[in-house]
Amino acid sequence: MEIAIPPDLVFVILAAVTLIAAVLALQAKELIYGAIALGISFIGIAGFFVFLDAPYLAMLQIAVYVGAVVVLILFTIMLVRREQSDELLDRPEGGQGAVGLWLAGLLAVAIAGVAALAGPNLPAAPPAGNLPVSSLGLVLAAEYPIPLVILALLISAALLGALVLAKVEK
Amino acid sequence: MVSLTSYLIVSAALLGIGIYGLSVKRNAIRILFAIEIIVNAANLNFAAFTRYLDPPLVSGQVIVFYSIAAAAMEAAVGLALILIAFRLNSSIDVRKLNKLKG
Amino acid sequence: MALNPWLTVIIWAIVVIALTGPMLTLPMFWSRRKPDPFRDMPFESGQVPQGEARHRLVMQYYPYLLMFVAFDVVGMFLFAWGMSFTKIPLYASFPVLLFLFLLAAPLGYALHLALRRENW
Amino acid sequence: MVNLPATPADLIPFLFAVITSHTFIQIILFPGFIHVTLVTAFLTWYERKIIARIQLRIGPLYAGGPGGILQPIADGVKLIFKEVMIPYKADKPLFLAIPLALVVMAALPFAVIPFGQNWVIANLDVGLVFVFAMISLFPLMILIFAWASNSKYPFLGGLRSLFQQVAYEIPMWISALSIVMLAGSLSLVDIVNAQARIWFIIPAFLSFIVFFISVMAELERLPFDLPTAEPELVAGWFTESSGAIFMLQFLALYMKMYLMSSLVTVLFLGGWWGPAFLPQPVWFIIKTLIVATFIIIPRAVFARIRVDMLIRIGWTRLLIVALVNVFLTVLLITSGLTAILGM
Repeated sequence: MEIAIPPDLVFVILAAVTLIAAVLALQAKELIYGAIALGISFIGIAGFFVFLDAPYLAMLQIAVYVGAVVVLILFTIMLVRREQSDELLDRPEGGQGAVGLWLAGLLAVAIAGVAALAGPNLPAAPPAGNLPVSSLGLVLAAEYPIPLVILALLISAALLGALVLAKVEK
Repeated sequence: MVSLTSYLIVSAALLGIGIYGLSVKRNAIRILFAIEIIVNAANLNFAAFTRYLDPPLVSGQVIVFYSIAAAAMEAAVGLALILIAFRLNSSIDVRKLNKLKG
Repeated sequence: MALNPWLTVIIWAIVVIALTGPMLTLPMFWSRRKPDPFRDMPFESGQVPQGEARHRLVMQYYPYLLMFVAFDVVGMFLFAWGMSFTKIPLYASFPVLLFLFLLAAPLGYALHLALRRENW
Repeated sequence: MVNLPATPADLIPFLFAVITSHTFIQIILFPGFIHVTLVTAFLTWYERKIIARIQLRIGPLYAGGPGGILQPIADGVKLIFKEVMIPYKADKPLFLAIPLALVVMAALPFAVIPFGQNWVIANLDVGLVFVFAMISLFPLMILIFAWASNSKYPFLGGLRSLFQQVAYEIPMWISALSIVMLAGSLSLVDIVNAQARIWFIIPAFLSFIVFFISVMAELERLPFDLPTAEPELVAGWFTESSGAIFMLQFLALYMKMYLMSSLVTVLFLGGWWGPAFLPQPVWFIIKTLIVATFIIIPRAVFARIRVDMLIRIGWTRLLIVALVNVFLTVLLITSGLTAILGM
């Protein structure tokens, strides 16, 4: 059975889900809903990774971001949450919202414009299947040993710091 | 096939959303959300460029790998900091965390 | 006949949602729904609930969550290395072993805290 | 290749071609939906029977068939017709959506579980990580559900469930790492194919033990069933669920049990391999049911342990053993013993 689903359609749906969820993450009244929307946005990005022939990255994205970081965020929200104060905290003061919107919109439009102008000169996609999953591990371990060790130091330092910060004081 | 430009536009839009959140929000957790969104926009760019080079280069995926790891640790430390700030100030409004101001 | 496996996964997800969704939505139509403050009360062994339900958080296990985030990342790195372990020369695996060795320090510290303090 | 129908007259041949296609049969019938729900329903009956036997009772008896085997269907029909109660001030959309999401999360990994050489819905090249990624979403869902029901028992149970699953996920991953190193692939089909000569339970026995204990804890089975401890927490995180919501959660939990049993079978017990007088999927399901039996039996035998002990065992004992096991596997492979064993 061969069903031709236009890749553009899937792409547009994915992009819409990702972007709307990202906006909701920042604008939802309840912080918990914001965190859930953030998780959905991360899953959308994972969908893009599948599209881009990087399934391992997609799984990493889901397991690390949605499975761990969003859980941590939700738990922290439940620790620091107070009824009704969240909404007041997030309302922009005065002209701040407009300025932020202008700044962000200008930046996004500028980058998107450059990308669109450069569009014809950008390379077209080579056929899929050139990036087998195992090559990722190969390159990771064989070609980038120093970043790996630096990353170990980074994780150690961050974990130690976070543990010391979160230590229950008596 | 979807062109590289569309990925770049999606990524630029995500970046814009993130910058908006960073510049407007006062709740520390929302600011963390905005940072994560920006990191994801960058990751998307790396993955897209990796895929569209001819022949494809795996190094871009490795960079995304490191970036995800670093962002996860950043979130862990950031949330621990927010927790401490809440315990000391009983608020996570970043504009009230100005005790060090001279 | 080979469909892209990811497309098959998506079809499978849609099938699951389409076939289990009715189990949740259909009972809404035929089940009797009469709002009653006593029946809708949260279950507390017959007592009237008091106070906020969402505030009893155990702070004491928070460090374990932080460790989880760190070791999630480490686990994914180890999988990427493990699937190509037999394909790369042995000396290329030494950085990964060093990586594990370096992570032993925060793990040891965390477990030291966990074992010494009775609270987490 | 099936052409989309152009005229109404083409519709019937088109539908026929779709229904008889291999992908459709796989998704709906055999490794797919009907098989998964049937075996899951069977598992609920099977568990009640086994526990009853151990405790010198009889168990389900009256619901038709031999030994009351239609009991799950009776339960399902009863639950569907019950009223769905939503507690006061609960978060309604989340309260209704999470049970469905739980079922989808439990069912999605079945797409990559190979029930036979050709009986797999989608042979992803990152299959194992896909399963783990989907399983890692469970604590999140349970936390959100516990928060949404706005009641104290579900919230406490949900938090316990979160910490327990978080504590045992990492040992589970790292013990599965040695299998990945031995097989040299993340695809579950490749992993089973690598066990044609010798099952991985022999070279990786230590990781089998760690993995099995972690699976017990992930499934919240008894010595580790703190999140649903009846004496203290009524029914844990699903105290407030009723009717169809409860049915979906129950379905998701037992589906997850079937999933984890089949994962143990794939990783350690040689998957579909067995003497040729039975077809491959039959061997697979027999092995899976044996694993499920060993997951069920402790419920009738052991007592529960304390929550801090539980979490501490996960992080101190199992994680250390799993990490040591990685080094042992490195030694095993580099010393050439695996070549002698014929792998």
